[in-house]
This record gives sequence, C-alpha cells and structure tokens, in this order.
Amino acid sequence: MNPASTLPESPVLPPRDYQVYSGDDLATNVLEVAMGPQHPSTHGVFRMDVSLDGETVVKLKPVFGYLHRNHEKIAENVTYLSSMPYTDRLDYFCSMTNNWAYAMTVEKLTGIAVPERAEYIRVIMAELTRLQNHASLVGFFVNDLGASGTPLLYAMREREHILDLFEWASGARMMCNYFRFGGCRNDLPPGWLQQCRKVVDAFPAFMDEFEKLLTENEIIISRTQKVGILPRPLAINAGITGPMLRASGVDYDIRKVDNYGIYNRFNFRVPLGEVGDCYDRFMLRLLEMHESVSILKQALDSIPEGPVIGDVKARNFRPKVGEAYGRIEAPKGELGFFLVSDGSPKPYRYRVRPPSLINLTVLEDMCLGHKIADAVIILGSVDIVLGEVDR
Amino acid sequence: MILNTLLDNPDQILVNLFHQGAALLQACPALVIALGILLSTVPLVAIFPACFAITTWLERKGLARIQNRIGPNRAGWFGLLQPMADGIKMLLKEDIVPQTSDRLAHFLAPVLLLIPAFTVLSVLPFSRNMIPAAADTGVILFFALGSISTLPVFMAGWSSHNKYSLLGGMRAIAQMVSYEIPLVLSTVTVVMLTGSLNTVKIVEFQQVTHWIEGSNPALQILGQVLKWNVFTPWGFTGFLIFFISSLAEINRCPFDLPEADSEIVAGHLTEYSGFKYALFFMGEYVSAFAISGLAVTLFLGGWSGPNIRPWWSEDPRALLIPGFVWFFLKMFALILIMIWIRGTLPRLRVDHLMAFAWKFLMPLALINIFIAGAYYYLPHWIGWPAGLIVIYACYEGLGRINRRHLGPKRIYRYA
Amino acid sequence: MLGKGIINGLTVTAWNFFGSYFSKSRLTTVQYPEGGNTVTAFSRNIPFLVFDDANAPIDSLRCVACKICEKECPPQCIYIVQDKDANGKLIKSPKIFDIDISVCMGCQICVEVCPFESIKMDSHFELAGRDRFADLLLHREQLAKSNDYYHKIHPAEAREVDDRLAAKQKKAGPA
Amino acid sequence: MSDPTPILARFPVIVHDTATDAFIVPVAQALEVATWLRDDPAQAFDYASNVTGIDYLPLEKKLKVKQPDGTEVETVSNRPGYFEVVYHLYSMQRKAGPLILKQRTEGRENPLVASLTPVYRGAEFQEREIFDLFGICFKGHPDLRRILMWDEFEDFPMRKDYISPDDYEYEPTPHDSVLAEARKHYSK
Repeated sequence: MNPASTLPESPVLPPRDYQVYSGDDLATNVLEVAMGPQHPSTHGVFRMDVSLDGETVVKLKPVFGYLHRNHEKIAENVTYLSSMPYTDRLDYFCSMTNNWAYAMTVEKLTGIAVPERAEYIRVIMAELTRLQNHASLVGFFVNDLGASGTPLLYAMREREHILDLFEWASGARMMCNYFRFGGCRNDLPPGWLQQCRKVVDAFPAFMDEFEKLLTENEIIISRTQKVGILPRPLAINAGITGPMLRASGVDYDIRKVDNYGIYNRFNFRVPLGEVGDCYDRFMLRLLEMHESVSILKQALDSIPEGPVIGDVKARNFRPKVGEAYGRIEAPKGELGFFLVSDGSPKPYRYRVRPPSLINLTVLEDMCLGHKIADAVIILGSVDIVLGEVDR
Repeated sequence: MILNTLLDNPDQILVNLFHQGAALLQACPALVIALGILLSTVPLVAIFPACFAITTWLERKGLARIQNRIGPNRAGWFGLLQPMADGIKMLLKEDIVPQTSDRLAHFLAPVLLLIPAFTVLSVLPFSRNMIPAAADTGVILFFALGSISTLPVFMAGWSSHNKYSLLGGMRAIAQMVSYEIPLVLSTVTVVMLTGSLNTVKIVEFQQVTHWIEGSNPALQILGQVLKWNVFTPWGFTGFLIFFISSLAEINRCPFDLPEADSEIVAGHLTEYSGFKYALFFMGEYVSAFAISGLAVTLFLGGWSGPNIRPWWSEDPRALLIPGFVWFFLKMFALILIMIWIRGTLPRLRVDHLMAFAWKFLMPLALINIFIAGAYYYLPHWIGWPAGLIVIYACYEGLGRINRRHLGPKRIYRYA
Repeated sequence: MLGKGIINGLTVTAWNFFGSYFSKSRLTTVQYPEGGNTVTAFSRNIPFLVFDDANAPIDSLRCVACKICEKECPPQCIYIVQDKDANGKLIKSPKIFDIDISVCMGCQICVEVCPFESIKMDSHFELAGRDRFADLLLHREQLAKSNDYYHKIHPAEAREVDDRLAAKQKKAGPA
Repeated sequence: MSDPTPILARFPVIVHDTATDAFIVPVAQALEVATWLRDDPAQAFDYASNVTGIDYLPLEKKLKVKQPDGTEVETVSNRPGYFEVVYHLYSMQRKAGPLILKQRTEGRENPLVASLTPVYRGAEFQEREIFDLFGICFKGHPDLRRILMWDEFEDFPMRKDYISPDDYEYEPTPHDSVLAEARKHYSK
C-alpha cells in the first residue's frame, strides 16, 4: 500500500460539512463552550473551544500555552548539562525517556560512546517508563469515560512500585534526571535488579486484572468503538506518532525503524490496530505493555557488568560545531531533540519535538460530529501531557 | 407491666410504645393526633439525614477500599466523624450565586428537590404497622411524587445561567422521563400479582402467614425468604429492570450523566456551593433511600426476613428481630451495591442511555408483564422454568439486537 | 451475553475490595507522619555544604567559593560571594553561600560539577516554613553539615568520596 | 542518509549543504519540492517529523589570511543575519530518513517562507509555533495565529536579540542583579 497515493489532492483540512439544523419551525443556534482551562478532564491547563449543536461537536479549536515557560529559550541560556533536569519537566510522566532522547542527541552531536551496561539500564528504565505511562494513561482514559477513578488508582498502585524503583536508582521518583551524556549518572544500587525483576514478574498479573476489568466491559466497548476514527492517510500526513499512529494500522515504531540504543538485540512485536478508533488506541497501549514486559525480561536476563558512564567531563563541555536530530520512541510518540552547536558551552539552538503537541493536530478532525462526551474521551485517548505540549 | 407488654413482641416495640403513649393522653384526643403526626414525620426527617451521613462515610470508605486506598481515617475513629466535618465545612462555605442567575429559581431548586424526596418516604412500610401514610394507592403516589424531582434539577440547570448547567439540566430531563417508563412498567408485574397498589398489602403478599405452624425451624426461616417476589422469573427480571432504572432516576453511576464531572463539570450542580450544594447532595441520597426502599418493598419482601418467635412471648404473631431492622438492612444492601457499581463502571453516553431505555429495558419490561400474567394462570412447576427460559431468550435476543452495530470481538495483529 | 463484561468487572473490584484488607502490595498508601519516610540510597532534596571539623564548622567547609556550581545551577538558585582576608585579598572560602530552596529543584547538577566534593545532596525534606525568606533562603550556617552526617544519610556514596579525597591528598602530599 | 543526486537532478535550484546533509530550498520552490518529495514513489517522504526555526544573527568575522609572501591580510566577512526553517522529513513507507529540508529568509526584516502545511499537515502546529516564537511568516498556512504566547503578546521570544521585559513581580532574591532590575521596574 502506498499511503501517499491514497491522499486526496489537497489534504490540508478535510471538508467540514456539518450542517446545523435550521428549519423554519425552530430557531436553533450553536452553543459555544470554552472547555478549560479549569475543566476537570482536560489533563492540565488545556482548553477546547467547542461549538455544540445540542450535544454534537460542530467545531473544536484546541487552545494551549497556559503552561508555556519557553523551555527552549531557557536551554539556550544554560549549559548542555544544565538542560538535563529541565527535560524531566517536559513530559513529567516519562522523565527517563526525555533524558534518554536528550542524552542521545548530544551523543550524536559529539560522538560519545555509551558503555554496554548503561545501554541496558537505559532500555530497562525506558520500558519501565512505558509501562507506567501506558498504565496510567489507560486509567486516565477510563476516568474520562466516567469511572470514578478505580482503574486509574489500580494503575497508580502499580506505578508506585515502578516509581519506587526509579527513586532507588536515581534519587527521585518523577524528576529522575538520571541519564548523562555517555551513560548514566550512577550505577544501580545493589539489589535493584532483583527487585526490578520482582516488579516485572508481578506485572502480568496486574495486566490480567486490568484487562478483565476493562476490555470486555460493554459500556467501554460501546462508548469507544467507532468513536474518534483517525484514518490512516491522515494519521501519516499529520505526523501522528506512537501508539496513536499504530492504532491506525501504520507499522512504524522507532525502536524498530531506527534501532537506537540496543533495541535490535531484543525480540518484541509491534501491535497494530485496524480501525483507528478510541478502542484501538486504548487496546494498543495494553498490548504494548505486554511487549514491554517481554523486553524487560530479556534485558534483565542479559544485562552485563561494567562501567555505566564513559569518560565525559562534566565541566566545560563543548561540542564541536554542527547540528544533530535525535529521536526516540517515547511512550507518547516520537520525542525528538534538535541541537545546533556553535562550539560554545551552550547550545545555539535547542528544539524539542513534542509528540503530544503534534498528536493534537488532528483533534478537531477526530471530534467533529461526535458528542461532547466523546470529545473528552478522544482527547483522553490522544495522551497529552501539558508540560510537553506547552513547554 | 408496660415493659412486659413492650417485650411481648419485640417486632412491634415501637408501635406498642406509641399505643402506650396514646393511652396516657387519652383525655385529649387532639394531642393523640398531634403525637401521631409527629411520630410519623419527625423520625423520617431525623433518621434519613442520619442515614445520609452514614452513607457518605460508607461510600467514601467503600470506594476507597475498592480502589485500594484507605479512605477517610483522620476525623474520628475510622474516619466516622468525616460526615460531620463535611457538614460543618459545607455550612461555613460561602454561598455563591452567579450574578446573572435567576435568583429565585436558583434558591428554590434545592429546596424543591428535598420536598418530594422526603414525601415519598411516607408510603414505605418500614415494619408491620409502621407506615406513615398507608394509602391504598401507595405505589402510584410514590411515582407521582417522585417524578416531581425532575423539575428542580432542571430549575437548577436553567437558573444557574451556565452552559454546563443547562446541558446537565437537559440531560436530566431526558434521562429521568425516559427511565420513568421501564421503572413503572417493572412495578406493574408486582401490582398485577398482588392485586393491590397498597404497599403494605404488597409486602404481606410476600410473607408466609402461617409459618408458625410449621415444624422445622430451618424451613420456617427459609420460607420467610423464598416467597419474595425476586425469587420468581418475573420478579427477578422486574427487580433488575427496576434497579437499573432507579439508578438512572437518581442519577447514580453509570447513569450520572446530568452531573458527569468529566464532561460537563458538575452539570446542574456547577454553580451551587455551600449549603445549597449540600441540600442537593442530601436530596439525591434521600431519593436513593426512597427508591431502594420501594425496591425492597416491591421485590425483596419489605420488612420480612429470616426470623424466629421469641420463646417467652405468647403473642402468636410476635417476632424477635423487629421488621424495620430487616428493612434497613436490605435498603443498605442495595445502597452498597450502588456504591460497588459506582466503583466499577464508567458512564454511558446520552444516546446509549436513551437507546438502552427504549430499545432494551422497555421491551423487556413489556415482555415481563406478559410472563407475569402467564405465571399467574399456569401452575408454578410449569410457570417457573418456562418463564425463566422465555426471559433468558428475550434477554439474549434483545442484547444481540442492541449490539449488532458493534461487530465481532476485535483481534489484533502484530507487525 | 450482554452484561458479562460488567459482571467480570464487578468481580475484579470486589476482589480488590477484600484484597486491600489482606495484601500489602495492594494497599500501597503510606500514612505520612506515622509511616515514616523512606529514604533510599540516592535520595536527594536540597544541597548542603560538607565540613570536616565539628569544632569549627564554617572554617572547615570544603567549599573554596570557585562559583562553578553557581554558574552551572539550572535554575540559578545559588549565590556565592568570596571571602576576603584582613588585607582585602580574596581567600578560598565563601563569605556568603545562599541557596534559595524555593527555587532549587534538587537536580544534583551542583554536586556533579563540584571539583572539591564540597556540596552534596541532603535527603531531609520537611522544609516548610512561614516566611519566604527567613525560612526558605538558606545561608551557609544552615547549609553546613558535617561529614558524619553525610555518612549517615548516604553511607556508600560518602565512603567513595572519602576514598577519592584521600587519594587526592596522597597524590598532592609528596609534591 | 539518502542519496542527494536524484533530488538535485530534479530540482537544480536546491543547494546541498554537505556539512549538515541538508537541502536548502529557495522559498519559491519549497511547496513544489515538498509535494514531489511526498508523492514521488522513490522518495515517499510522507512524514514531516520536526519543523523548527533557527535565528542567525548578523555575523562579523575577522579572518587573518596568510598571503603567499608571508604577510597577513585581515579580511572582514560580513554575513547578514537570516532565519532558517528546518524540516526533518522521514518516510514511513520506506522507513527511511531523515531528509533535512531548509528554507532561508532574506535577512531578518519581515521574514517570509512558504508554508508546507498544505503538504504535511503535521507541520501545522509547529509552523504556528515558529510564527509565534520567531515571527517568521508562513505563506499559505491555513491558520497562522499565536499558539503558545497570548494573543496580545508583541515580541518574538525565541529570537536571539530578544530582550525580556523587566516586568518582574517584586520578589527579593539572593541575586542582586535580579533585585536591582526589579527595583528599577517598580521605581518607574
């Protein structure tokens, strides 16, 4: 299949031909609601300017920037290393993968090699991050559906075990700030790997419970299936990445495509959706968690001993002139960092390609014609974190 | 002497107490009437708010445990004083009324919600001879009064001058009006079989009256339970339909669309704060008690339950455990099931809600009426299994028809 | 059958309801003051300054006021002024060493860039105060903590640091 | 890295910058090039991953060049400032990439480049962000508004010559310079 060939001639904005009923007998008007920024289910300070015909969404404009702190400008005014703790605060659910993407880009820029053990630690941390992100996303998603927090709190309970591991290794639960250029900040404390194995081994039991609670539930099925369908050509053209893209049936996982780190050593499959609706996006995350557990088991089996950081100086770190674009498969999609160096200790240009922001591009296309209740769950299924959208 | 009369039948202890009191006041009949009025209203207004406080605690604690949390545990022993703390907080909160709101309607809505919520309690028989208003049209009265509560919800939604409130109010109207129909249709079966709209008669219909003569005590206890309407095919279906529709009537999860927090903030409650909000909250819970009480009366045998005769008593109708204990136990059991459901299920969507009422519950309730009619005329050994089979077939058929558009279970492929 | 998924879900929640009374891994909540704090090997909250001599804490600070940490600190929460001796000559000791802990994000960059092992991370976290500046702007007197304290909170790390310092002194000694 | 020859053969106006492996496209041809890159089956760059702007200030560089006769001659190269918009294109179909496409503006006054949103919908928000933070206008963008900053904001904060306004809330800090600036602001 050639995705490009299936595109319409001018694929910018699909026709928005929703007609508001305006018969002679009834004077009707659209209802304009600004959902957010202090709406309970917008995942932070996010606003949707919605026009409603009854309860049906006629127009929807995402508005954000309430959390904007110009991360890129801050990073251009501090040294390369000092930006590392700021990357934690992009997508505060997945600080480990943010660290990895940034460290990898700097390594690309300077050509620093990463020791074997550090690569394994990075994979373990990234997959643990993916587990906790997907679990809590599914929880938040079902919360948007109106389940008074139960699946979310089950997810948070499991996340607790993973955050304990993060705290043990890095000293902080969420703002890990653990990876460094050329490795990791410190080696894993003794006993960490055994505990990690315990957590990973216990995880499938949680997922079985989770799936029993959610996947067969008639209310969830009827509310999510055929809601918010994202067609494949639009998904590709709009630069959608991560589970959302794969739910639309596009086989594109950067772990497989770029083989960054040491992902080519592990056996894992990439689940694909068929329809591209909310249910597919929700199921894809559950299926990806199974694959992450499998990667974790392989990595824990084969992690070697050795140093965790190469010979990189912490002070006076000056990459040579050049530019580099590094990207990883973060839990929310493609997280890219683009660095331009002019040879000084501070980056000349520092750019984050946030997956959540770009996945929001198609929000309106997915929501049109659905009910306002669906708009909320479609937003939930996109998986945004406002720290990353607004930067 | 008085004590002896009281203890002779523990089941009727409160009734006898009233009679003793009335005997003392015999000289002045007006006082007796006044006492009667007081005794049938004050306990309702006192006990049900207390039940409301207990239920909020139960709900918070139960939901917390379902979600693997601890729940309130700081205020008092096991957090038992939490409802009181909440109440004080609600009282002290500033009462905010939006500037552009319709002030009169905004003020009246919570008050008007409470009136029908408390009034409908009067037709519920809490125990033998313990019914505030033994009306012959009890069930009709209940629904007639109960349906008023739609109006204050819409009043609240309209008067708040808030778009979310308006959406919530509109949802409430649509939902409550639609679910009234399966709710009433499911009670028709009970009324048919009993032949009366009187709630006392309905409960007595579900009792084995001559159980004392039976020899085996275990069978006696069992016999008190098996006669409940819920243990017949039509009664079971009716109970399920009634319970599901009542969840929608009182805006409980999974039908809490009018106050869907993740969609329309708090629906009609968005612009309410402080004590008005607390009144709304209480009104909803009292309605929940009322409708659970009616479910108990109609299907779960009312005040009857496994019981034995006090060995010291000479009254042939004496019972050891007072009937109101059973009544409140059953009512709280239903409330706990509501909490359990709230801890498990997500919310329906507006159109699914309507489709479920009109395309599933209503046909099923109509079929159920026919089955109840057939059950009445057929011998029980045919009526029972045949009814069950027909009900199951209809359930399955309706379920398939309603889920036709969803397609088969999805199987995911891997790249 | 319609309702199977719902009944499945109800069994899961019921199982969790009872499970939370028996299984420790289900009820992960830690009650804050009673449950104690769980400080792990690399716990970090705010930095502190290490001194060696308990009798003269401020004089035996390892800090030489080189200001590297001040420059590298991502949120710029460190403020250092170098001390002068009686003749007005700059000496290797801080006169002012302030950390605004309401700004500090506990990232540990200052620890990593310090060449003198003089600033380390504290795991103490109960820092709430009533005054923005009197309580949250810490001066060198409040920041100074002994090497023994460091050994107490992060024993493995502190031993490594001591070894490194000893090796450095040995190397410098004969020269 | 992809082979530049077919692209250069098709569009001779493109300059290939070997140091960064980037294709510098003239603004007038950008839309045509991007459409071809997306639709040509051999290229099939159907996915615009990252779009960003870079601000290059005018640069004055003094170079000492040694003449063959041993004397040194000082030359001053004056590079005018310009903006650059960088597109990282990938191919989902071929699983290849990145292809770096750059558009450069003429100088830093009223910068204007061609919007690639008609070709890549994924560039919509990112181009808006560049417009918001760098002030680069995109010709052909369907909805060019501020995205992160509020609508009334006037400056472009990501430009290198941006001076942050001194609208500090008065809050004494240990850093005297911040304090002084705050005082200055409030004394006005």
